[in-house]
Amino acid sequence: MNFVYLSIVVLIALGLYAVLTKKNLIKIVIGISIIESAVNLFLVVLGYVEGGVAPIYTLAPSEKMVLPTPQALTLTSIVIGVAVTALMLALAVNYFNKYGSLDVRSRRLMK
Amino acid sequence: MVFGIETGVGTWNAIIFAVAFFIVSIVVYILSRLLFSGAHKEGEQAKPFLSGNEEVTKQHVAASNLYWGFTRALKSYYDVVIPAHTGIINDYIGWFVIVLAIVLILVEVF
Amino acid sequence: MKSKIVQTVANIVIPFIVVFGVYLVIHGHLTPGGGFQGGAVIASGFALLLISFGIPATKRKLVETKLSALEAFGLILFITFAFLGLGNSFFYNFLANSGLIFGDPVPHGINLGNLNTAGTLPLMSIAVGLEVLAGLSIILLVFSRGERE
Amino acid sequence: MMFPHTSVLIIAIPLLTAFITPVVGKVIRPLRNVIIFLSLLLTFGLVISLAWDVYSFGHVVYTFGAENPGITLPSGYSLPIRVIFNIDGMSVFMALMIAIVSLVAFVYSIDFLKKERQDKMDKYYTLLLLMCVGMYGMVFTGDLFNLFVFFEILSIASSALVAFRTSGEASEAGFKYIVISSIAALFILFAIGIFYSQYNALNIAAIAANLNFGVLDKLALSLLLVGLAMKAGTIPMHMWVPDAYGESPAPITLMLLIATQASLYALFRISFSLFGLHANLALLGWILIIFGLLSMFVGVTLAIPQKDIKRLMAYHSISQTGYMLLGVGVGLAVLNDPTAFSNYGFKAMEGGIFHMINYILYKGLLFLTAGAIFYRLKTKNLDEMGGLAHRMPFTTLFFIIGALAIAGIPPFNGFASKLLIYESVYAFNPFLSVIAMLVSVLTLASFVKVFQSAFMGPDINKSVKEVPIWMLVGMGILTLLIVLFSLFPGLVVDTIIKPAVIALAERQAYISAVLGGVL
Repeated sequence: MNFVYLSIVVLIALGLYAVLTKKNLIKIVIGISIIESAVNLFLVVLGYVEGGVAPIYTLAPSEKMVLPTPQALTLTSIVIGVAVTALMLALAVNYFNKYGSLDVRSRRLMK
Repeated sequence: MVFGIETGVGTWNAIIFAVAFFIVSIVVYILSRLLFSGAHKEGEQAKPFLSGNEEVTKQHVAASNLYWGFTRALKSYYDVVIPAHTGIINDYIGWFVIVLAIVLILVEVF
Repeated sequence: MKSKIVQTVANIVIPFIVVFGVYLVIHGHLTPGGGFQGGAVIASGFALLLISFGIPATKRKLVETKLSALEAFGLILFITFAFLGLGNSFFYNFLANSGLIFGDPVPHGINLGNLNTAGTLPLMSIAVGLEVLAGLSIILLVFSRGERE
Repeated sequence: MMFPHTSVLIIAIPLLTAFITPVVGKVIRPLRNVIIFLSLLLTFGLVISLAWDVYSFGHVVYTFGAENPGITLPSGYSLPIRVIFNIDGMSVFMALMIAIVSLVAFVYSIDFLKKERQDKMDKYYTLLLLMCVGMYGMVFTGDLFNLFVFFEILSIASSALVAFRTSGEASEAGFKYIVISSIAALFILFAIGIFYSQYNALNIAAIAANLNFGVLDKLALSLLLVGLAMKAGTIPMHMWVPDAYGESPAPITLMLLIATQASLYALFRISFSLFGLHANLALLGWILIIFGLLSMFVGVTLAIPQKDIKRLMAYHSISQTGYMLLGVGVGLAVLNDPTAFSNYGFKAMEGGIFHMINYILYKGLLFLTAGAIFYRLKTKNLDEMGGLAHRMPFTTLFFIIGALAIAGIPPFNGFASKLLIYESVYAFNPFLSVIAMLVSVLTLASFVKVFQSAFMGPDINKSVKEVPIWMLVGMGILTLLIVLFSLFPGLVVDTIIKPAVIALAERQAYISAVLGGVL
């Protein structure tokens, strides 16, 4: 189990590294997606029961089910993530069309 | 209390303020009429004295020309703060991470 | 990009993708899946269409205005079911165990699963499925504008 | 017997209208504005009725999907499992602000964006209504995960609207805004996961009742605190504010103001209702005070050299947010000390929360006047303006009232709330009060600059006319409210501010509204 939490921390660090240092808008979006995956992984792991089955009535042979709530949370978070990523990419496309570059340093605000 | 609020030390009442303001304005107006009735209305003496420069009336003072003295006086402060506003998104998140680290240490220690 | 092999394979695979997506949507209350997942699977079928047949051919089949009408319809359907529960509370499952459509009581123990259960949940996941498939297809079409032919 | 579904209809009606809008826009275009206006008006009425319920009966709870909205705990459970709205005085205070602002923003948009393509406007109104939904949800919800969901709805809708003008600068501002929002939201979600792992609950009241405030809870506290502070635009995480406020259309800037207030509300909710019973409140209060001090001072000093009118005002909104953090922070710092709290802490919180609604009114008015100038001159550069008082008399009047109110000149409402903050903060720590007054002076100075360079001077922009009627109506509503709030500050404080402060300070009541008397 600890291995999973370690990988969550590593993934968040990787994502933050991308957001903090990469100058390409698409790479920043990728960094955010990595953080999001890490957080989703964290939520799913919370509900994990060793040897448990999917929390569905028809398939339940025993009392051992994984918790359904974290899965619902993760699903919601994934749906929101799709919308956010799509919006970020759309804005990046527009940025590229108007500025001719995907580099964050070609900004025109706050100079 | 409909009009006023208690501030803990005193009270604030906008209506009383407005009435007092009105009365004081009338007094000042009457005094000015009495005191300045002998002042010159036209001629050289009525004009403002602009350090001996020609009086300019048709010129607009634009925004950039205002408060240069203030920004000059605080130059060492502005030289630090304004370059910190890079406009690069990485730096925005960088500040978030820095503040998060500081607050985390504060909260965990105390 | 327009290779014959890809087009032939796409022709065979796309119906299966769409059917699988529909299955995910309407079995959302019995098996893993549901509105979002099924809608996303169907939209991925449309993405395959976009890649294999090119943008102009796809745009003749998938019209953006119709898709956005479908999206609005799905959303309105979803919120209507939520409103219909207002007799008790918002989102109240008024169809469950009522004997009407999707109104059978849920059988206990291990069983094959009865599709006709769970009340408003399957209806809502159908609404969500419509919305997601339309929304994601619109996103795909919008992003394909940047593609050079 | 009150109507039980008021609170949920406040969310549901704008949501339904948001989805209907594109359909109506395609079929019967003239009807679209009427429908949106009616739904916003209806929502406004519902908010007032909900406020009435809360002020007469106390907490209002609403359980989604339950047989009866009042059943928060299903029989046999000790923790709530459904999504619950937990509405108290602070929530309805925020909801009242949202209702006023969304109406004004809509009325102003009718003329302000008349020349845009109409199918684009359909989407604009959909997103505007979704912003309302997100904000109402954020202030009503009693569930942490639901808070995250509404937070994200708000972020997505507002960043799409920031980029509404589709220029390169607008896309850049929108991109920065969505990156900031999603990073903040992901860390908030991480904190929510930490709570769920320990207490198996997502309800704020249930978590607050069982909180043990260990190392993990402290981590969650700092994640929530900093994430929400970034979304509220406090220094040094404020840099998205001038970008987003500067590039968005004026009505959207107005909505963004209230969006940052919603984040501030969540910040207060977390510090009072969630951690208020266990955390080291002096430290928490001082963190808010430091955020507030930095925001006040750095915000106003950065505003002075600005040349772009909307960026200048954006820096001022950062600085005004500092006042609220200062007032509420002082209240939080002395919350566990009954004598100090009753001597000055309560008044400080009253001042901070009264400042929130004053700020929305006058800052919104100022941004709308900046939008009016942009509408006629097509520029935001102060150097290119001048002599507008000759051509736009009403806008000038509105600007003067807004500028006097923000600078805290008596007898306007800004003075009333600032006076409350000055006097109570002086009793806490005189140094803080002095800084607050200095910032007020600098605020006046920079608005004198704007007034001088935009409205005074010779009549150099001869082709400019006064703005169309609906824009004047929008600004007029806010001006009227400012005048009313200036004349009757006592009435406002007694009816809506006091219940909000009491709702934050009485932390046990928030918990027992959901969990009943037992703990």
